[in-house]
Amino acid sequence: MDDNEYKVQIEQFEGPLDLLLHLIGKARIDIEEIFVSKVTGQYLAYVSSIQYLPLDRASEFIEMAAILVYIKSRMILPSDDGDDELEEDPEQELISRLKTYKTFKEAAEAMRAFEECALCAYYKLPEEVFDERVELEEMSLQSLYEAYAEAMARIPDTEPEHIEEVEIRHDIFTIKERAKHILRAVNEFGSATFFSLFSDARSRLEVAVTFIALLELIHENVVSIRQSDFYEDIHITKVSEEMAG
Amino acid sequence: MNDEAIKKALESVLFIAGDAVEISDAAAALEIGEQELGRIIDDLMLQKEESGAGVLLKRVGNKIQLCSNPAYMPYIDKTLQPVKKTKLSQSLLETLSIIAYKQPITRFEIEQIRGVRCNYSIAILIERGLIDRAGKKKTLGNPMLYTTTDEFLRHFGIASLKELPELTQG
Amino acid sequence: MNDEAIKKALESVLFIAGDAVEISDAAAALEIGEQELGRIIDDLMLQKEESGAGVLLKRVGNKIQLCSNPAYMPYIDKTLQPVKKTKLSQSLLETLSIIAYKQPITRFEIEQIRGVRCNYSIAILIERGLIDRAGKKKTLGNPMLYTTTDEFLRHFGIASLKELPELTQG
Repeated sequence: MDDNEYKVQIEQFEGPLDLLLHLIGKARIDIEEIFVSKVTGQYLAYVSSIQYLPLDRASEFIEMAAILVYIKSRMILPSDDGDDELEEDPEQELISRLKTYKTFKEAAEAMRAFEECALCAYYKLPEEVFDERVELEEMSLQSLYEAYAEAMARIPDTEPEHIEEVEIRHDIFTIKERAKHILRAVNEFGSATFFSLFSDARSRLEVAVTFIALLELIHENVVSIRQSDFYEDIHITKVSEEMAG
Repeated sequence: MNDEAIKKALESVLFIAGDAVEISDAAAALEIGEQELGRIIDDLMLQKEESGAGVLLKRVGNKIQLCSNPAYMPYIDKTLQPVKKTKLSQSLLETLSIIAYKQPITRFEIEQIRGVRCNYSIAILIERGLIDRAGKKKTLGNPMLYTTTDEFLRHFGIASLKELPELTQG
Repeated sequence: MNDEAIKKALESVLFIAGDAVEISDAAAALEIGEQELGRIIDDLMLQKEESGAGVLLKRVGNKIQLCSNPAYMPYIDKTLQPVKKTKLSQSLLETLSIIAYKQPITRFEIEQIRGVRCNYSIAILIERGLIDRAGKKKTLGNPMLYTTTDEFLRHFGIASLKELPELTQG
């Protein structure tokens, strides 16, 4: 075998155990017989091609080679009696590892069959996500009561007068007066913007009356309005005398 | 394939498609004539409709599509709609408490008590079903009146508004 | 609702869900006991399997999900050209099989069995959702433990780990 052949072959194995199993299978022997067969020698021959493998993968194969060489050396050298029985038998340990690995390799093969079948079934995408449904957590009557008590405690004693005050203001704004206000603003700069008319408004009533006054002025063709785009400010200009005439 | 097998294969295709599939495309894939498939589709539609199946078949122009049977919509919502549990914020609770004790009440009156604008809290409380509009006050501007709902009673675990704790005048 | 109506409602829910639905969630929505629903599910699964329905019902752990009947795959492929899930590489499958049978298991224990480093396969398997981290082992260094996921069950078309092929002792 030349080096290239080793390279191609060793790359297809998942690791040293996979390669050993392959060699055992090819030699048609039982895992137990690995050390009395040519398999370990073949393994070492394969591993000699390892210069073509990435270092991290290569180290795993080389580590196993070291184990195999160590086991072989132990078989050749006469053993010290007693000592051996205490330490783990590396031979038996490797055989047991090979058996375990073989078990899972076979399980993986069986799972491959499951996978192939399952890949023929398709799943459907979920439909659009639903909006969240908001659910209120239970709340105590006590908390409701406390919130109310707190709100009531904050009310100033002068509450009735306060409301009356608002009603008195009622007469301050008249359409006539507000129309004058608008015309003053328009005359000052030649035009005025809609929002500026309300910038100093002190109450909702004032806003309402100013707005009605503006509509009145448009209706009487005293001013005209123009808006460049949706939601833009509205420009109010005075209608010139000739056009108005 | 016989008609029944075609129906099953068609369902399988439509299930994965999700969207509508051109009848002509389906016919080509199932290796039968478009007209024949049309007849089988009509048959399958009727079959599903009549049996009240969970998933129905619909024609959309020259396309067909599976859709869930509207009859089972409530179960779909219940199983799949995510539920978010929330508490009422302090400001919502305060607005609600004022409505509970002072109902029927206008927004202006609530705002007078709270000292802040309440459009937002009122809108949220209506959306949550805790308060409702209850006619207009016969006063200037006819403002809207608000009252609490049955859902409000349920939520606070009381049978009637009489069970609200009395306010001790301070 | 009787059993037949529950089956239909369930199909409707699962059709819209697409994804796997917790049996407990479905039971709550359908207002029946989980055990009873379990029995109905088994019945429906068998019914669909035996009739060779276009859409089958699968259990995935404690969830259920609809999937197309593999028998009609060619028609789906012809009509829709769906994106195919890819087969796992040999090295991913080996790593995964060890995790499947020995879970919860640490990376070191996997590497002991495979005789090769497994960082990369574990990272890929996690990324594909086939395994997950499941706490740390109470041993020196507190290494991470790994277990398989529901996606693992789905990938191999099994309802639970009990359906994995039995290990043959070599």
